[in-house]
Parts: sequence; structure tokens; C-alpha cells
Amino acid sequence: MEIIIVILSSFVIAFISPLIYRIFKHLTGWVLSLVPLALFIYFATYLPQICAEECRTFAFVYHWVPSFGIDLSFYLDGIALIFSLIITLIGAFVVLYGGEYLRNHQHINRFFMYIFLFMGSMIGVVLSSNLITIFIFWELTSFSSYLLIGFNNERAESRYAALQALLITGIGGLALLAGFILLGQMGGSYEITELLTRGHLIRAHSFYLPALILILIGAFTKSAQVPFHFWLPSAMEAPTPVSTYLHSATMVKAGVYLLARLNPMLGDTQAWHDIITIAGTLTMLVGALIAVSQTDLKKILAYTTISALGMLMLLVGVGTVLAIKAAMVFLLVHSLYKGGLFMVAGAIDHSAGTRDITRLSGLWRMMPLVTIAAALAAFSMSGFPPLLGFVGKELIYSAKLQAPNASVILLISGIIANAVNVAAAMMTGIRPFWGKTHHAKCKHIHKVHTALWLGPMLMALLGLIFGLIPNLISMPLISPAVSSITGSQVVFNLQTWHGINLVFLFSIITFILGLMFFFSRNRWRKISTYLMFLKPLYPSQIYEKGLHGLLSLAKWQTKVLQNGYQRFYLITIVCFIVLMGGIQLVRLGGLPDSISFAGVKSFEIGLVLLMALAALAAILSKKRIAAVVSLGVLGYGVALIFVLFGAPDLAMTQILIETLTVIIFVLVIYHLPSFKNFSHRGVRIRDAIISVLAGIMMTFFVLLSINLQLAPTISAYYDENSVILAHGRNIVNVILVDFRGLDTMGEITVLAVAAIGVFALLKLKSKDH
Amino acid sequence: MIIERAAYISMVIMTISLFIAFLRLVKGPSTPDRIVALDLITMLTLGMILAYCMLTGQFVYLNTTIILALITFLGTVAYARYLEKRVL
Amino acid sequence: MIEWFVAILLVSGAIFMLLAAVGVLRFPDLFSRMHATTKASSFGAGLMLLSVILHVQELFIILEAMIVLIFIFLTAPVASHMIGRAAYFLQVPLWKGTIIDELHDRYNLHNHTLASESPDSATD
Amino acid sequence: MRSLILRTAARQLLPIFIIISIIIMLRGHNAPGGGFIGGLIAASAYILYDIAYGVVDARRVLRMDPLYLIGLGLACALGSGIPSFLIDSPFTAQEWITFTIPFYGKFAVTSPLVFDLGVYLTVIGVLLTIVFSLAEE
Repeated sequence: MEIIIVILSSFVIAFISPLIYRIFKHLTGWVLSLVPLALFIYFATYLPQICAEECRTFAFVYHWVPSFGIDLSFYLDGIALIFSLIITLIGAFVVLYGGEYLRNHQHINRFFMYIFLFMGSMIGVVLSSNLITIFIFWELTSFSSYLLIGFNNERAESRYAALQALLITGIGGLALLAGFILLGQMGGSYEITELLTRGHLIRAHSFYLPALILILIGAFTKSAQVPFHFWLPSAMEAPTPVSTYLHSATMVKAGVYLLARLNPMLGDTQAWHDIITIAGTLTMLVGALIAVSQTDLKKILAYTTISALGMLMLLVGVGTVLAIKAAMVFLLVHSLYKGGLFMVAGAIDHSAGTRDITRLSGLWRMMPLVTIAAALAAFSMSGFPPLLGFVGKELIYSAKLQAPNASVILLISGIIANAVNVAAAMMTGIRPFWGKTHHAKCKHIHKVHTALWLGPMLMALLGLIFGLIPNLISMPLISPAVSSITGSQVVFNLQTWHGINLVFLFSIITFILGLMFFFSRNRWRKISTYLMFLKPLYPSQIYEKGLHGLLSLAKWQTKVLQNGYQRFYLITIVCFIVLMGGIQLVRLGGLPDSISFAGVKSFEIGLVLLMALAALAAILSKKRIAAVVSLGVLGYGVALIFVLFGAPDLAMTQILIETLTVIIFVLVIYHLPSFKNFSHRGVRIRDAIISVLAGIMMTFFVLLSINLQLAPTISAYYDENSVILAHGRNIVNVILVDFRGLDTMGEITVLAVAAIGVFALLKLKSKDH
Repeated sequence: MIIERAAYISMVIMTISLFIAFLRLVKGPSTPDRIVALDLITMLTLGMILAYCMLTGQFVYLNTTIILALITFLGTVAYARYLEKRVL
Repeated sequence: MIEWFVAILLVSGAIFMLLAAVGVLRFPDLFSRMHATTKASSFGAGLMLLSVILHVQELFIILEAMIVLIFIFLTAPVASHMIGRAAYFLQVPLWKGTIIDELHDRYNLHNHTLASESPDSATD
Repeated sequence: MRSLILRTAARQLLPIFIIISIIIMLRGHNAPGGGFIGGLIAASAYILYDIAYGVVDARRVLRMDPLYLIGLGLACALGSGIPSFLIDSPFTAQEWITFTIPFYGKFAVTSPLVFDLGVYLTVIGVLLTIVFSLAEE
């Protein structure tokens, strides 16, 4: 039961945070960060239960839409726990950091609201065990990321970046929904707990491939894999706390989480391994190569995040127990050091005013504590021995060594990516701090507030502690997570030092390569300028062109269809009906053979003939008033037909309406231009053909419908109980008022709106000019 | 029985006169001619409804004739007003 | 016996309608045509209504028929009067054979006001 | 320009039209008629008056702006649904409260009547709004 409270609590806090801000002003950061801390402790209490041998899980179900089998069901197991711990821990630091970082921003209360909205939806994604609920929270994360990226909305770039992120993750979300529905069809239910047992059924199903591709699109767009990666660097427009939280630690990992969660059902097929591994390696390499040539602190971190995500995807793709273990450890490590480095970058930006690493140097005198935190995080990122990063890297290399196929390529690309990691760590974590401080380059540097360095320091320390004693996290955290993904019971322990062996050799190579990358970074920047000619191929350009293309298509289509010509609308409508009706008529074998003229009386034929003549006269008349008069004759003819076929009500209404139309016509005619023939012969012939066709088609329909007995006529129903139920013998009125009262209500409202429309048009127009 | 046949005959007569009146309406040189013809057509419609009542023996249509008698004069007056206004 | 009488009334009503139609068709100018439409048709309708009244027993139906009769005789003249006025203002051509046009000098063509309306003229 | 004959006719016919329209509206449930047709007749009565006397006098005779009529009509129509709220039946299902007046026999105050009245007033309001605003043009 408490899981619902946990999820709802962050949403509730989100909506009252502006109020809390008004009370606590600058201390809100500290106060509000207690909430995620409390959630962290709450989740930590599950650690002992989760890691016990039988790995008990906790579920809560609330039936939301039973007819579709969608219910808000939540399910806490190993992987859900590790993610929620990361989310809540980093959430606490981010809220604390954000409170200080955006201290004098005028919309800071909105910041808290959006952050908690995001945290709630992120926990929702991680905990829910119904596919549709996952999708809902998934879309909520995209939504809150849109709000957060576009936080300082007065800048055009952040609005553009926010929209770009929303569109791409949105499209991914749609694909994901389609994939989930297919998956639901295959597995028979939307509940993950049930789907877990039906893995073989799903894999053999014909829908398997489309569902897989759709879900992968959803995951890849969210985790910024290669073709869809460009929204992440541009999302750096968001304030740094947002980048720390969403775009490095939690949101972008949702894709990895999803694939890990669906691994028991969809995994272990050739398609699964190939696609994910290829995408992962590609992303890893692309992210790494671009990262080297960047100059902006946050851009470097963004691209290295993309490369790290690629690495995670790759490990999930490989799918062996060792690879999953490496992925989990790396997940934790990456969140810690990347979060720390982002916060450091924020601190530098906040105090030194610039993020351009070429101009930053010798900051250690101004902010010693930040320097220590940055150094620790950087060493963890580059995989220096005592830190958890080293453990992670070792595991990754050993996992790649034992990868079933193409392990050599994986290994090489892994080494390159890690080398770039080392270089990036040097560039962001260490270079800006040592060296002489030349004041000319950066304007005055003011002291860094405690909140700004507390977050990165704690995270870096955690990295160090976990590095030194890995068993702290291996038993309670990593093994249950791995067992829930691979579906088999796995218990193992980690140690920092495996001794000198092949894997350690690779670490040294990586380290040396990294240093080379670092010292040759200027040359890399020149090389990247040469690659400019490839620009049109960049996915961001394709996105750009696609968007413009879509907009221009929409503009063109509206111009064509809505060109303001009333006659054009009529023609399109009539032609469409004639076409559709005609095809259907031909298909159903044309006219019914039995057209009997038995019951028709002579004067009825005469009347109908007269009406036809009147209609013709209305068309051919030279003067507008003559046309109106002949229309009048047509109207009275129709009224007469109503009488001849026993409908006095209708006849009365027809007569009244006929006369009132004449009255309104007369009032309006005075302003209408006289009947100059605007259209030349061709147009008139075309119109004639269309109208004749429509006429013929309509007569066919009427003839067909006479002897077509679709359903027992409803008049029988109204007949016998119009008196009993509604105490009225005049069935027409009884229907109008009682049985279908709501329709009449609608009709008179429509009438009222029409009258107000006319009134507005006439009255307001005459006033202003 | 005689009444049904009489009603039938008058219905036929009325249809013929409808055609004749329509002829005037189409031919009518000036607009007032057309309006006069329309007036006659409405009166003929009224006549036909009456004949039909006699034919079927159901006199529920008399309500329709009341409305017809009252309202058509309104149409003619509206036309007349339009013609006068146009002249000014 | 009464049935015969009702039938004759009905058919004669229809015939009068026919006469009205023929009149409208053949009369030379508008104003003579108006005679036909108003007088002949309302008389025809009157005859038919009379036949209905005679044929029917219930009181309500007779009452309704009477109302229709009254309304016809009430509204038809007003309608044709209005049309005649409008037509005269439009200077619809009179039949060449007309002997006297009494309204001629009382209606001044320029400001389209009838002598009877203008305040100064003595109401004769 | 206004013809005296039309003016007197209009003044005399107005009450007759209104009476007929109310009759038709009231007996709508059993015989041909109903709120809609009643509304049309009443509206045409006032239009006749407008043709004869002009818009200003017509509005004066109506004594109420037609827009209010629309509002009133819609309110009545909605109001007729309220009793069915109390008795928890479908929204526009009609409720019948019948009681007997000594000499008249069974007399039923019905919510369809109120609903019909709503339709009646709305139709009058709609038509008169349109015609009057056109006429004032």
C-alpha cells in the first residue's frame, strides 16, 4: 500500500512546492531535499528483504480500467530497487543543489514543481509492472523533461531544444505504446508478472519482431542512441541541476531499464542481441569521438553520457550474466561520477561565469572543496584503481572478453570509448582546476556556496567507499538486480583487485590512450571542423528538414483544401459522396429489379413533375427573386407530399420554414449582388454533371432503401408505448420531447448559437466601421 | 363512395391548375406576376390538402390548412415590402 | 342525398380553382390577374371548405374548417392589396385597353408617396 | 410608404397568431403541433408586425430583447430535466405530476410541457434575433 503513497507523495509535493518556497525562501532547497532523502531511506529499508535468498518482491494492484486489463500495479524487485535508490539519492542532491544554483531565478518555485513532477513519474516508470502504466509514467517523464529543458523559456534556443526533445521522445513514446499493445496481445495480458512466464510464447509469436522494433525505438529515443542522440546535447540548454538529474543519471537510463525489465520476455533472440549490441557500440563510438572535440564543459559531459549509454545498451545487448552484472555496476558508477561532474561544471559556471574549458584554469585556489570532489569524480570516470569506476571498467572488459560473438570489436570499441572517458575526465575534472590562475581570462570568481559542493563531494566519496569495499553494494543491490533481469538466481561478490591479468593490462592501455587523447585534443578539434561537410547527414539536420517539410506540407494542404471558395467545398463534398455511393452501388449490384409503380396516384406524379419543373426554373431564372419564388413553389410541393404521405406535423413545419426562409431571403436579397453569370460555360457544365450524378445516386439509394429491411422498424416500438410511457398520442412530438429529449436539447442549443452568431455578425460589424 | 371519386377528380383538376399557375410563374414578365402566381399556387395547395382530407376521410390535416392560410399571406406581404423597398 | 351535394360543392370548388388558374394565365395585365387569384381562388377554397363542413359530423372539425375559412377571407385581400400597391409603385405597365387610372394624379412618382398619406392633403 | 390596411391587419392578427401558437404548442403532445411549430407561428406574428410597423415598434411590442428569450427558453428546457435528477432517472426522462381540478377532471403538470415551453421560447428568440437584427441592418 505504501508504494502508492510513495509515488503520490512526490506528485503532491510537486504541487505544494511553490507554497513551501514562499515560506522558506532560500532554504527551500534544504527543506525539500529531505523528501527524496526520506524516500531513499524508505527504499533502503527494502534492501535486507530484497537481497534475502528468496528475493521476495512487493506488489500492489489497483484496478483502473479493468475492461482493457489496465491497472495501476506496482512491483518492487531488484532492478526496480537499484533504480529507485539512484533516483531518490541523486534527486535529493539535485534539489539541494538546484535550490542554491537557481537562488535568484524568478521562477525557482516552478523548478521545484517540475523536478518533483519528474521524480514522481520516474519512480512510477521504475516501479510499475503494468505495461500501460509504464507508458503513462514514461510520457510523464518526457513531459516534465520538456518543462525542465525549456525552463528559462525566454531564450529561443531552450524552447527549441525542449520542443526537439519532446518531439523525439514523444514519437518514441508512441512507438513504445504500439509495441506494448502488440506485446500485450502476444502475452495475453499487460501485467509484467504474467508476461514473465510466457517468454517462449512471445518469442515464437509472429508479432515478435514488429513489437521488438517498436519497443526498441521507444527505448533508443529515450536513451539517446545513435540516430536519435542529438536531442541530448541540445538539451544542455536546461539549467545544470536538470542536466545532472535528467540527462545523465535517471531519465536517459529509462530506456536501459525498460530493456532490462523486458529482457526475460523479449531477450535471448538473435534479433535482440544484434540490434541492441550494434546500436550500443555505434552510440558509444559516436558519443566518444564527438566528445573529444567539444569545448563546452556540459557538452563534453553530454556526449560522454551518450557514449556511456551506448556502453550500457551494449552490455544489455550482450545479455550474459557477467554483462548484466557489469551493466548494473556501471549504471551505479556512471550515475555517481557523471552527476558529480555535472554539479562541478555547474559550480564552475555559477562562480566563474563561463563553461569554456579553454579559458578555465587554476580554479583550485578559489574552490578547494570542489576541486577535491571533481578530482575524485574524474578519477572514478577514468577508472582509476581505488574507485568504483575501476571495478566497473574491469567488469566491462571481462564481460566483453567472454562475449559470445564479435568480442574483439566490442573490446576495441570499449577501449577507445574508455580512453575518451579518461580524456574527458581530465578535461572536465582536472584541467580547469590546476595550473596558474590568470584573472584576465575569467571575471572575478566568488566563493562557492556549501550546497553547491556538498552534492558532488558526497557522491564522489560514495564512489570511493564503494570502490574500496565493493561487497557493500554487491550483495544487497547488484545480485538481486541481476537475478531479476536474467530471471535466474545469481549471487556473487565483487572485489576491487583481481590482480595483474589481461583485464588490468587493458586498463593500462586505456589510461595511456586517454592521456594521448587529452594532450592531442586541439588536433581533434581541428579534425572535427573538417567533418563539417558531413553536416547534412547529421540526424539533427534530418530532423530539422523533416520538421520544416511537415509544416510546409500542412500549409500547402490547408491552402488547397480550405481555399475559402464555398462552391469548392460543396463540390468536394458532393463528389466524395457520389464516388463512395457509386462504388458501393456498383458493388452491391445496382438497382433492385422490382421497381413497382403500383400504388402511385396520378396527381402524385403530376405534383412531382411540377416540383421538378420548379427546381429547374429556380436554376434557369435570370433574376434572384424569380429563383426564390420558384424555390417557394418547390417548398410547398414538398409540404404537399408530406400531407399526401400522412405527416401533418412535418407539413406544418415545412410551410412555416418555407415562409420564414422567404422572409429572411427578402431581408437579405436587398444586399446581395444581382445574378451576373460569374461562371462561364465549362464550369456550369461540370456543375451540371456533378449534380445530375448526385441526383441519380440519391434516387438509387432511396429505391434500394425502400425494400431493404435492415432492422425491425423502430416505429413499432414507439407505436405501442408512446402512450403508455409518455402519455402522448402524437408520436412525433413524444419522440422529440420525451424519448429523445436530449437530442432536442442539443438542437435548440444549436439554434441558439446560430442566432447569437448572426446577431454578433450583424451587430458588431455595424458598430466598428 | 361518391365523395372519394369527387375528391379524386378535384385533386386532378387542382394538379392541372397547378401546372397552369406555374406556367404564369415562369412566364410572368414582372416580379409581381410571379408573386401573384405563387399566391395562387399556395391557395391551390390548400385546396389539394382539403381534397385529400375528403379523399382519405382523415381530417387531421385541417390544422395544416389553418397554418397554410395564415402564413402564406405573410410571405406575399414580405415580397411586397421587398419590392417597395427596392423602389425607394 | 347530402353526399351528392357535398361532392358537387367539392368539384365546383375545384373548378373555380381551375378558373382562377386560367384567369391568371390569360388576363392581359397584372391587376386583372390579381382579380383571378384572390377572388376566384378564395371562393373556390370557400366552396371546398363548405363541402368539408357539410360532410363532417364532429364539432371540432367544423370549427377548424370555419377558422380556415375566416382566415382566408381575412388575409387574402390584404396580401393582394400589398402586391397591387408594390406593383403600381413599380409602374408595372397597365393594359393598353385601360380606360381610367384613378390613382394617377394622387400618386407622385418622384418621392413615391400617396396623396392620402401626405399630411397636408385633405383626406377625401 | 406604410399601408394603412397592412397596419390594421397586423395589429388585429398579432393576438390571433399568438393564441393559435399557444394552442398548437399546448396540445402538441397528442395532436399535431408542439413547441417548435408554436414558436414558429409566434415568431411570424411578430415578423408580420415588424413588416407592418418597422423594427422599433416590433421590439416595443415584444417588450423583451429576443436574446433574453433564447436564454429563458434554454433555461426552461434544462429546468425540465431537474425533477428527473431528484428521482434518479435518465436526464430528460419526463416526470408526470397529475392532480385533479374539481370541474376540469384530470390535469397533469408535466415536465415535457416545461421542456416544450423551453423549445417554444428558444425558437421565437432565435427567429426574432435573426430577423430583427437583419431588419435593423
